[in-house]
Amino acid sequence: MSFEPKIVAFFCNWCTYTAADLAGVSRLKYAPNVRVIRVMCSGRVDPQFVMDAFAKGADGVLLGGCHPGDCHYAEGNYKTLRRMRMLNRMLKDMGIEDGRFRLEWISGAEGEKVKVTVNDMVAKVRALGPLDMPGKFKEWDKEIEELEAHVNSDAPTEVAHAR
Amino acid sequence: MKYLYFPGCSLKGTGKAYEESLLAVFRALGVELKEIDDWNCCGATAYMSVDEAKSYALAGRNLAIAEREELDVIAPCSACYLGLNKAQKSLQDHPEIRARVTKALAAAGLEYHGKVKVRHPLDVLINDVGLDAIAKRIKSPLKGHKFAPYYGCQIVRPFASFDDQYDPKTMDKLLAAAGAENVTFPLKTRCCGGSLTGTVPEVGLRLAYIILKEAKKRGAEAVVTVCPLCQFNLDGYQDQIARKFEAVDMPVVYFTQVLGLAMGLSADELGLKRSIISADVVLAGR
Amino acid sequence: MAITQMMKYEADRDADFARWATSQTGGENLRHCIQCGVCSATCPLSLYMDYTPRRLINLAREGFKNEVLSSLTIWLCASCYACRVECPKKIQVTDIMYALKRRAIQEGVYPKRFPIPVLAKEFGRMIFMWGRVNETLLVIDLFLRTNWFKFLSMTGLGLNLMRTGRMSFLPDSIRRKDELRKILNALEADKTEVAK
Amino acid sequence: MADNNANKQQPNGLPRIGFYICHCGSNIAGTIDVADVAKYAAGLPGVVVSRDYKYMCSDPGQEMIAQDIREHKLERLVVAACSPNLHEETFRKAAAKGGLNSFFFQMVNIREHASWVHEDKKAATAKAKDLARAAVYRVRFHKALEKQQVPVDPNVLVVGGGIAGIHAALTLANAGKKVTLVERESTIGGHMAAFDKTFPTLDCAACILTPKMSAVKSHPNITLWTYSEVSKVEGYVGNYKVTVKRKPRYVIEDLCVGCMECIDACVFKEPKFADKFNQGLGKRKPVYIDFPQATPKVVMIDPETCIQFKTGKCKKSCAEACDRKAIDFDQKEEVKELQVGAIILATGFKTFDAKKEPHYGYGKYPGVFTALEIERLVNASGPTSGEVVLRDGKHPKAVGIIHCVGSRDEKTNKWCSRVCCMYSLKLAHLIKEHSGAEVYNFYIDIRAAGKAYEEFYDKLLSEGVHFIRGRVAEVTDWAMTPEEEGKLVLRVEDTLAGFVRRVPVDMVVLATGLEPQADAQEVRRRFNIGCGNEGFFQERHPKLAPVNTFTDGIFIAGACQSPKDIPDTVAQAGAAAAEALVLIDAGHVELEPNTSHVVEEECCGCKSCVPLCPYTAITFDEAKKKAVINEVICKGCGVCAAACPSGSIRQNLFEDEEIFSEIEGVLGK
Repeated sequence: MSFEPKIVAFFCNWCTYTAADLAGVSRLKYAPNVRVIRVMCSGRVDPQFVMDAFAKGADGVLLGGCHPGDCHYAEGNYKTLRRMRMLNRMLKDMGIEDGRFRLEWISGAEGEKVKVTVNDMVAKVRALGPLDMPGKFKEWDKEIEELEAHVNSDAPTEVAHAR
Repeated sequence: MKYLYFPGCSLKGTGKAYEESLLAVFRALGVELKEIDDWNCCGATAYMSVDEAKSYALAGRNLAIAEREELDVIAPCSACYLGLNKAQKSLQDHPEIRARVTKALAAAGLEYHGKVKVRHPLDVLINDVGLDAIAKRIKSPLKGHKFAPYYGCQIVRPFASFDDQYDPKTMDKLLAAAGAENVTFPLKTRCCGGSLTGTVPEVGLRLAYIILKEAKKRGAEAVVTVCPLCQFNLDGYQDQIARKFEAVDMPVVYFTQVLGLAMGLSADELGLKRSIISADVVLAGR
Repeated sequence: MAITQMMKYEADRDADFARWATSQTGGENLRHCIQCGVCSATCPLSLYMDYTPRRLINLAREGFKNEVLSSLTIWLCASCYACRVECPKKIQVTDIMYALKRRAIQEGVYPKRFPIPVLAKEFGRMIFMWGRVNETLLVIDLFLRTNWFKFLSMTGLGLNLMRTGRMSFLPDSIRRKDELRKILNALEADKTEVAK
Repeated sequence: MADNNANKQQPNGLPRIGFYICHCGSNIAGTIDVADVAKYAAGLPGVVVSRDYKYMCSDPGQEMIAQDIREHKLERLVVAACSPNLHEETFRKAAAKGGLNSFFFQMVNIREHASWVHEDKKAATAKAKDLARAAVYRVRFHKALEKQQVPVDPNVLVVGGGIAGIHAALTLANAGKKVTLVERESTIGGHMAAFDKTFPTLDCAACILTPKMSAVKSHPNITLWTYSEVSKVEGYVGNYKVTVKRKPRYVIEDLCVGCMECIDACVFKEPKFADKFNQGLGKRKPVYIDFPQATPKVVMIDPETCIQFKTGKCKKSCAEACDRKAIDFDQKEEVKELQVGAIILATGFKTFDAKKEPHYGYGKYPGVFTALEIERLVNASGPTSGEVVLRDGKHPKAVGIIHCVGSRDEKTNKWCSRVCCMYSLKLAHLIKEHSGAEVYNFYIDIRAAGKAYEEFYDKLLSEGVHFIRGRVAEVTDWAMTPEEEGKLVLRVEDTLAGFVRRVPVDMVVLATGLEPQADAQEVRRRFNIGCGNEGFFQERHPKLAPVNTFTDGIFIAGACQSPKDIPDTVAQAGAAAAEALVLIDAGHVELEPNTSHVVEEECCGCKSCVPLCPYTAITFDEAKKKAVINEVICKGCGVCAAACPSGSIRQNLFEDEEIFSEIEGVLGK
């Protein structure tokens, strides 16, 4: 079976979540890989949520908010933008590829854009393959354990000090 | 200023006067035109009816050769202008066409990356050379001459990139700069009949007749065109039009010929003797 | 006056043809046509057509293949693109006409007395041979193959062209003919591959 | 209904959760295996009841939930059904009915977000399970909350004085509410005031509109501010603070009685300037009144054309002529503030600019008119006193009306403007009646869906008006035949006949479509509402909440929401007024308790949250060195909660552990 990516989405209540509702009402069809978590404003999305989603096994994270200038809460989405730019840099440093995290402005009228965005993102993440952070964590843990065991057997006192 | 020049088959045949006048005018303006090395037929309209991909590939070979020079291409023939631009757009918009054409070009060791800009001489004259620079070169303005500016179809449709699709004005501006008067001509962009004038004359002739008749009615002494096929249809078939409808006796010249005259170039240099319906009226006063 | 039956049965429709038409480049919007007729109204040649472009679009999307492919309409299109820029549904009518011409040539159902398909074919042959088109030779060739009688009516034009030095009987050829043929042959091979 | 409800014991003190999944007929069950999801949910930690049911939102569905809460001592509730935007409130009430705090509930959207958008049944079912699991994980952390009640200011603001705004204002005023009606132009009446007759009854627009206009002016409950614009809106449902700019008209409204002596006295002896109300077909002086029934009946001075404003050297004969001294050349813009509980936007439409279809020759051939121009031409009080004449004064013998100009066209506006067919029929009738000309309608489809509309079409057919089905390609002046000489020729395919026709006429009428106002985007931002892709204001629900917006307390009516005719506009204005009354008469609103608060002992006093709040709800207590959130001002976006480095800010309903558990849930096994 081909790889089906798991994508966690955070949609703001007023624009993108409504747009996803509209996509539903309009019976637009899109890939079933996205799981939407509703927040009132994209500005509520703490970068930790994104990191946590990756850490718990998401292959991609999509964040949807109102268009700049259209935020229901005046300017929450500008704050989102600022934060997510920073987050992008961190993700890159962690070796999480471009395209796994995506920020999109989708207004309440843009059901079609939900469809296009989701389909496009699923296709791109599918091409990137599984991220599997939980698996990587396990590997790293194992490596560290091994290292620890190795170090402990070699020079226990010194390393204990270093730690 | 330097451009690549894609003459196309017509400018080497029935449209010789267009090539002669175009080269003369550009030379006089100090703009260098370099003919694309070993260019082939653009693919044009007729070939599209035979094979879509081949038509694009023909254009593709020309574009690939042109791309090496990193210069904009000037295509004076409307069919070539559209053919090359359409290929450009299709290669850009349709990945499957691009894939097929790329593969075919590769078979001949060619490659194309989509970087060439194909432009019409009107576009270059107005937007690159500029009306001011042209006005400075006008030595003997065509005072008192009245023309019907006729653009035909394929330079404004379907891609109206440098002029208005319904009411193009670039040639009007050039003719005005040359000192001539433009008549209001509502048939500016109507089809001349294209290849139908030759293949189904009973149909094509009427289209040419309508354009000539209206130009006459509006008081034009000549129709000024930008396309070798338009010129051929409107100029070459007037005896048959006379037999089928009525004699119109309307000279049909290229805008480059008119511009050249105003710039002081000779009628011979500009190929004005090549008109079937004598264009002597345009020469009056010089 | 011959009496013909005008009614059509559902069996007269060719659903595959309709699907083919809507899958052609430019035909994507065919199904959106609202039959406003602006294509026909703006067309400088619709006055001679047996089916106006609007009717042809409807016939094509409904799958009336015979009517479409045997119509004069597709051969009377001069590719002036007026319909395409006017269409309120952005249907690329001109490109659909091209696709229909190709299909008609392929299926050999075009009107034989009509020289346009012959012109198109000759055009293709000439390009394969020389890489460029010599209009004089093309026209002579055309009339000899279709209606050499009509050729006589054109002699006046021919003489005029000769007089003004606009006629040439020598084919103009490109230098690297093999390069061009490789391209065209590659596409030919590609096509057979696709067909397989 | 599967039985997944063996009496289960609750391990390790998890709250007892009830899970319900709705079939929604076949809307959900057609794609998602609901029984399978219910069975799956039954095995999730904490779930003691799991059921699927045909229609959860029905009375028996809700009753079942309430009963289960009591019987199974449920402490949390999860319902997987449609969008929370539709039925969250329904199930919150069901929870309350069973004796559970409403906010111990979480809704799962498996219709709009799953069954309607996916075709693969297996994948859709898997998705439903993931979402269900996330809700079950999340709901454990929910807290008991109470909705906050705030009083509603009983006053209403109506923006736009066309027929929609007039009707809404009068309805509210008649119900005893104080209304302020703000209109941008110098008079109310809007487009309708410019119309001659109205379809399909052909009753005169002025006769039915002007009584309503004067009723607005004289109503004790209505404050009318014309030549004014709303510049700022602050606050929230029930408590809006609105700033209105009153532009100077250089005439003191309270003093002017509309005698128009000043107009007679103006140094311009003849009217010289294009008269906007008459679509430029008539002329006016620099001091003018739009039309005799303008409301308020107060003159205006146009500083662009008035000599006093341009040179400062006029003898000011207008001011001299006014014995009430109403003319004030030094009048300045005034800024007013209002407190209102609800706002109705009735800002109307604009017509398509016919110059954007250059092939129809508007602005090029003098014989081409827009429909609005013809409305003025056929109007007895218009510039020609109702005579249908061309710009050169000649009478047209043949008139062509082109439908769908700027409608049903991907190049301009995609939508059908809904009114053009009918107003074209009306104009065809009036032109024929006033001039006896041959009238041709060029249409794509005749849309006569309305009470007595088809009958009106039938009447026109019987009057001998020509109907040619086809979109006109071009209006041109090149002639092919002698009878076309000197005429405007329309090229069109008569699609019913199947051939192209050329129809020569003297006058062309362009039935221009309806568009959003040019500043619709600015206005909607000012009022914090949305616009659809076309640019019309977005209603909360296309069917069930057509006059509500996504911002509570702000309603929309008339053509600002989408093109509509007068009957529909008036109906919608009435509906908007009723919605506003519902809000006001309740006396208070309940606000979602999703506000944020600071857990004082965890706050480190870094102040990073303070500047983030767009509503300045966060202040800093310098004595305690802690941030404080005013929950009355807080609107619940959660921006501060996301930014707080110590995690001391919590947003109700969206607390960190709620979201983290939801993430774990959607990704868990």
